Amino acid sequence: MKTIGWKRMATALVILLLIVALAGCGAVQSSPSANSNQNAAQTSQKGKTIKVALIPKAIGIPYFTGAEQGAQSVAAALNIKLTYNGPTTLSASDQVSMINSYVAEGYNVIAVSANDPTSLAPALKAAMKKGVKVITWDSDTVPDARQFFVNQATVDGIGSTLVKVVADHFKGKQTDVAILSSTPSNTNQNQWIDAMKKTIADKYPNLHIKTIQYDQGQPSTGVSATENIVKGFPTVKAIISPDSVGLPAAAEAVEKLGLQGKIYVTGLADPVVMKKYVDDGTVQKYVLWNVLDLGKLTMNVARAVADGTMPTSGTFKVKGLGDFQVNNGQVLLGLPMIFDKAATDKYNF
Amino acid sequence: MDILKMVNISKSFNGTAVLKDVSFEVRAGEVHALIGENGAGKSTLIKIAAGVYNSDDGETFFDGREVQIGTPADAHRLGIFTVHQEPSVMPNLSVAENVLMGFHPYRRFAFRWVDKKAMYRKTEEVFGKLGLKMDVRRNAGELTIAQQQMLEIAKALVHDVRVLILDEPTATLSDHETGLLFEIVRRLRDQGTAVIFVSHRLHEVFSLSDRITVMRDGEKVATSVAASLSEQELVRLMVGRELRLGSFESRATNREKPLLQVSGLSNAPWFDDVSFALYPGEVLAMAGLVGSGRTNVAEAIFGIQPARSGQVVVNGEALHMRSIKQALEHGIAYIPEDRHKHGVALAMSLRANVTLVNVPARPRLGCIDRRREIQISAEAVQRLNIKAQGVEQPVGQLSGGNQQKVVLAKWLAAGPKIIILDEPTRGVDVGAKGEIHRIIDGLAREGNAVLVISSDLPEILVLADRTLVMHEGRLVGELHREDTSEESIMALATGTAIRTA
Amino acid sequence: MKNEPSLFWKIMQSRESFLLGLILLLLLIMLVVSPSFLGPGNLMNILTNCATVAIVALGETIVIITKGIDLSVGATMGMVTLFTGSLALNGFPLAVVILVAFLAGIVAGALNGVLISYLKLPPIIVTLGTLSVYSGIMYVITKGNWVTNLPAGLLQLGNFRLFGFVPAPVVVLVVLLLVSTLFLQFSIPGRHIYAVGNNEASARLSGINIKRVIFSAYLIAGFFSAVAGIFYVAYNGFSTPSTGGNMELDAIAAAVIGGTNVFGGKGTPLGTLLGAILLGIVTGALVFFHIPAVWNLAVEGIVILAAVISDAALYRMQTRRI
Amino acid sequence: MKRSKFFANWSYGIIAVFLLEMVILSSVTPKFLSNLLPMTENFMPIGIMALSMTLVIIAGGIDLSIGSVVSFSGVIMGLLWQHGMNIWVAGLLAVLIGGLAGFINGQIIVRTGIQPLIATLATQFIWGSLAVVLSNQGSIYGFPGSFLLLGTGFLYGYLPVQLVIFVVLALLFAYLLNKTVFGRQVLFIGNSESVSAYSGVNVNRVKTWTYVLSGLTAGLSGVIMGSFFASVRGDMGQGLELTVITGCLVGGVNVFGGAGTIVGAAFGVLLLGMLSQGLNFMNVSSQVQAIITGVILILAVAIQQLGTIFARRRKMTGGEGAGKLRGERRARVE
Repeated sequence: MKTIGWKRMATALVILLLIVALAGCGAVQSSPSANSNQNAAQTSQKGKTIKVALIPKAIGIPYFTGAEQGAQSVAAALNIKLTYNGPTTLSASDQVSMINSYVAEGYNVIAVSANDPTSLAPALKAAMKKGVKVITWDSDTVPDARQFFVNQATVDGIGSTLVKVVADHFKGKQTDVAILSSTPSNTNQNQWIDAMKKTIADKYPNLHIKTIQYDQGQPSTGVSATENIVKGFPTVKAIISPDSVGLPAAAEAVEKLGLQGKIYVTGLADPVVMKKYVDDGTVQKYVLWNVLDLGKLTMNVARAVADGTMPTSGTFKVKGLGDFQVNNGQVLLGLPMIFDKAATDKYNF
Repeated sequence: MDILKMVNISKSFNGTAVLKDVSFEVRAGEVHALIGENGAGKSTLIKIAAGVYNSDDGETFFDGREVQIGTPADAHRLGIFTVHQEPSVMPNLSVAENVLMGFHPYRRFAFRWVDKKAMYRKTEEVFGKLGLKMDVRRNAGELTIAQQQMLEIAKALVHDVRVLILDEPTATLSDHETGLLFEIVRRLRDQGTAVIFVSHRLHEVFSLSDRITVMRDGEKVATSVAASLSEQELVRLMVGRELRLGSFESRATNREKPLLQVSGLSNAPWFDDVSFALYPGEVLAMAGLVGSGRTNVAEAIFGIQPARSGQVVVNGEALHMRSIKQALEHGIAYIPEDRHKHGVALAMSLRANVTLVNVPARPRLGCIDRRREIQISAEAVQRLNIKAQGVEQPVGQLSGGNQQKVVLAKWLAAGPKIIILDEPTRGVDVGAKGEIHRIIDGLAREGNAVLVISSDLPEILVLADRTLVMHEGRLVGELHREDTSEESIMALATGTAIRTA
Repeated sequence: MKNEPSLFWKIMQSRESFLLGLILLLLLIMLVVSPSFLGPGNLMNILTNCATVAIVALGETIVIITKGIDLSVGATMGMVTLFTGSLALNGFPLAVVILVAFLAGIVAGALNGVLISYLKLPPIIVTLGTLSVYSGIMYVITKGNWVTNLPAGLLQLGNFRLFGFVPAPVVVLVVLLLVSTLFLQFSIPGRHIYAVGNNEASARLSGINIKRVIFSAYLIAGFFSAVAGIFYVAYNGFSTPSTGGNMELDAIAAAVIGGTNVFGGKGTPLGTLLGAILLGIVTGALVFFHIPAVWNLAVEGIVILAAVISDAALYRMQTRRI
Repeated sequence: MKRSKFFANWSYGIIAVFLLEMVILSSVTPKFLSNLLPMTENFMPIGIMALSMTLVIIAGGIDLSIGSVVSFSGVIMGLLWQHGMNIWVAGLLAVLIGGLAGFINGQIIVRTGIQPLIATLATQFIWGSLAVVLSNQGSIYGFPGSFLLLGTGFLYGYLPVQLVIFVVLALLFAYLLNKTVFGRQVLFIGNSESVSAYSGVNVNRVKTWTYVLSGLTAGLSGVIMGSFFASVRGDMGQGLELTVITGCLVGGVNVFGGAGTIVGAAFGVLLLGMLSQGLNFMNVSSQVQAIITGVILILAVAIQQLGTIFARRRKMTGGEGAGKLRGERRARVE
């Protein structure tokens, strides 16, 4: 073994890379020059059929399926050709890949519920540069990466409502609370948890968050995590799960342990999933908003943006849906609703 | 009377005829040897008998009735069993389970349940029949090669074995173990079993068999009673010409300064306090039973399996014996015993194999110099007379002897001064064997130091200037050329010499 | 040259007793630190929580013993949960639901088996492919919806308690453990599975139908996944199209910790169960020690490494002794 | 066995299939062709990692930890930058951290002798967990604009920088595998580790290097993805390893080691990546895409398997050696 070629190879590899990097620097631009503005930017699409891509955080979640139903129900009337598709896992990079495809394919409007506020920004900005209208719904990106955000409820609103449900139940008593989130890296969950912490610090010093556990998006993991919470933190009297897998799983576990009424369970989830637990009294109140309306509103905003008639501030009137406040690019659906048994029976998403 | 009779068997693989109209039969109570060079077709013939291959043409009769042996299971049903050259055990299963796999004794309780007690009892009985003591509950992976070989025979004995096929069973065995095996085979023969014995070792063939069938190039050359043949005749029949292991003229060895000096090398329990010197221009043989520690000593010198104490000095410089690389840098080459496991990568080309140890590379960027590579391998093909279609042919397509030459070529390409060969001609046919012996002789004459580890006593007698004998991990004797004989080596190797001394 | 191994070595050699010792040690530590951990209900909980993974892992173990690997077990289980749930929701009688669910698992396993044994494709590739296919089918079955608000019959199946305190998944787990142990240790086809994993060539020469053995191993894995799936949805009360994601990794981890050798031929159902329990206890213990749950996966990784490295080290020490 | 030859053929086959795919997709969706180059940006990190994964698999290993290493090194880069380090220096350090993670994988595997599948599964959990913890469960963003060009920039206005990096690395890796001593040793180790060891090849070192390269490319991918997404997250690489491995296998890399080409792996990734983009164009939903990917993987390997069998039938000559080898192949295949 006289020659140890690969040692040099490694060096050569690094050097070559550097050369390429340096040589490239001067000539690099931020967008391809060949095919920009292919969608004839700035022209109004008024009266024409527009293609809208409605991208959820992930497919296979009733919440988003509900929004899709809402969107589908108004698409035809708005002269919208609607495509609903998203990644199978909560992946920002898969969303970027889809956004790029849809932009290239010539969609007029991209409406996305972002898995991450920043990761999608470059792709969305590039889309806007090409004249594609970008709106976010359900979950926002950084403001400069989209034109409008259809906001079903603010982060603070959700956080404070969730805490309020618990605080109202315990009425000032010292209470230990546990949180069951989806995954440690889920941005929305973490934002809501932060908002909850803030609300507790500001208004409800009697509540104490003892632990945060994760269901990893799996019902069984949610059930066992709840059981572990109950055993490992015997003082915990309330579980908040701002996750639509976590809440039914927590309810299921509490039911199994026979602790209905002893441990208060609430969180964010869809009525259709919660029906059973509300019916048998394990869960009394939980938080959500009208997801169908969210889908409908998003479609209306998409149409208005494409037509160039969307006000950045003021009131956005939608026939049959109502008037919505628009504030600096944020279209507010309304406040989060607290669902009880009656409301649960009323909705089907 | 003939138990198994195969008539006009033909077989070809992808258009190449491997067997042409071969007829062969074996009687109850006889050992029928089947010999021939590699490629003569004997393996194919016994595999057809064992149901591994199916013949293209020809009939097979068993007990006078025509039979179809389509699968190994068919063969087993008839009582035809094969003991292979390399025992192939299931290492994590008990000896008993290995022996009875496929034929578990069972009790019916809704389903068939393995009857472990019966399984152990039955296996113990079988080993009893063989006259062997064996813990049948032990995992087969813990057995020595020889014990595993016995296990293979036991597998056959569980059944009513009518025809026992031994496919080079002694290749991995020491002479002592071989003796034990032959005793068992003779006992079986006396009980009426028909034995087909395939071997390269002619003296074994003569000592064991009643009749001999010689094959060459896919055809049967002759069948005759063993006693009526001489060894020379047999070799002539096999290769189609007169050929014998020629001896070599004595070599001029420079005994002033050893090239390799081994002192006090120990690695219990494999070997202990091994010391010897190896001089330029000599062939030193190392004899001993399998498991006596010869290979371990070689691997220690080469840095594969470091010794715990002792010293290896090459040309006055001590090795730390921890890396193959250092051994290489000191000009040591080791041609290992197991060709397929350690010698050649079968799917790779002859060229890549030959240049593996010392890939010719351009100094810049470590780029392989392909032209040099082709040149080196082409030279090796010529020098060692390797029969191949070209240097790009995958080594797996070559015959065993030629594969062994590729291993040699690989090491010679590195330009070693000290060459250690471990069983260099195992599983190699007679013709190639002679060639390899000439190569070894040539290496020594060029002034290299050669150490040959061999269980093949005639080979040692032909090659060695001196012979070291190991017994149970210790060096028990050194024989000079004039004192070397099969008897003197065996006396030392089996320990009888020590006891009498 | 061989001495009889001492009792210590014998115990260490047996993976099961080694793991059992480790588990007892962990429990002892827990007892000292936090006595409430050892309440009878809690131990049963731990067992219940790892039951699904353990059932899937039992099937995986059988596949690994044949020197294969099945990456699709999690997806198969998830698929079955959705089949079961959808059928039950559509009002089919429980018997039909269960039958179809079994069938779904068996068909999934059989497809793996056919591709691997009869078409001779590498197991890791085939099951990586079917992992994609089966999880894609999951979305197709329900069009993205969850199965929830299940009929009482199915829920009762998942929530009955034997003698009033042994939950259904544990009962099923114990039954399957016994069945698979009996099958692997004492039935003839079971021994053939070990034979194939140990030495395929030798097994063939013993007259064993290799293809059939390998095929049946994947079939069994599919069946076990189906059982796990039925009880998963019946016990947890709902399921989503991503149920079972990454469960194959946990199943492989449990099997490997339990001493199943990925080179084939070695492993027992009991070892696998103990491996799953060890993982379950460690996860539970993290909560008790109030360690943030973000570390869960890291600890699981460390347990896997510790288990396989200790196994390798023990093996080396043992062989050095001889 | 002409296995190596055949797999070389497979890499031509995969190029043909790739071109066919291009033709079909561009005829079905007219806008596909005009967006060809920019679209590659969506999966170039996968391609980059497939290059080194090819070496790992050829040497008989597998690396399941790369997805987590992507996240881990990306997060490290983000943290270093947040603490005031120049982003390029931070990126370079992140790549090296990736290499270190690979080195640890390699050392665990060669020193303990445990299966790569298991070892890297465990480190996948560990690195992934650490990445999430370090990122403080959120994303790190706000990188300078010049850095973002690495992932989103275009050379001369039409060549994506990512694609350029990939092509340069692909050429380097092809050179590494085919023309250098290291590459030769990787191939030999995959064919027979013991033969290589007995021939003086430092098997442990070569194997470790394959994992180091794997870690380095994963680190680089983390940096590029950080630039492409203008942010880094603790879960940004999650699940990438399976896509990378799928690309390699579709590209004809033998999962048992010993055979495979860089060209094949590169086009395997391109094939799958472009397919996914094209299916997005055609409004095919993600679940159907998953099914299609799975079927393609199995088909690709099945076709190779059939090809090897035919090749063997054609090429096999007689002789004892050949017969013996055939027996062995049978033993393994059946």
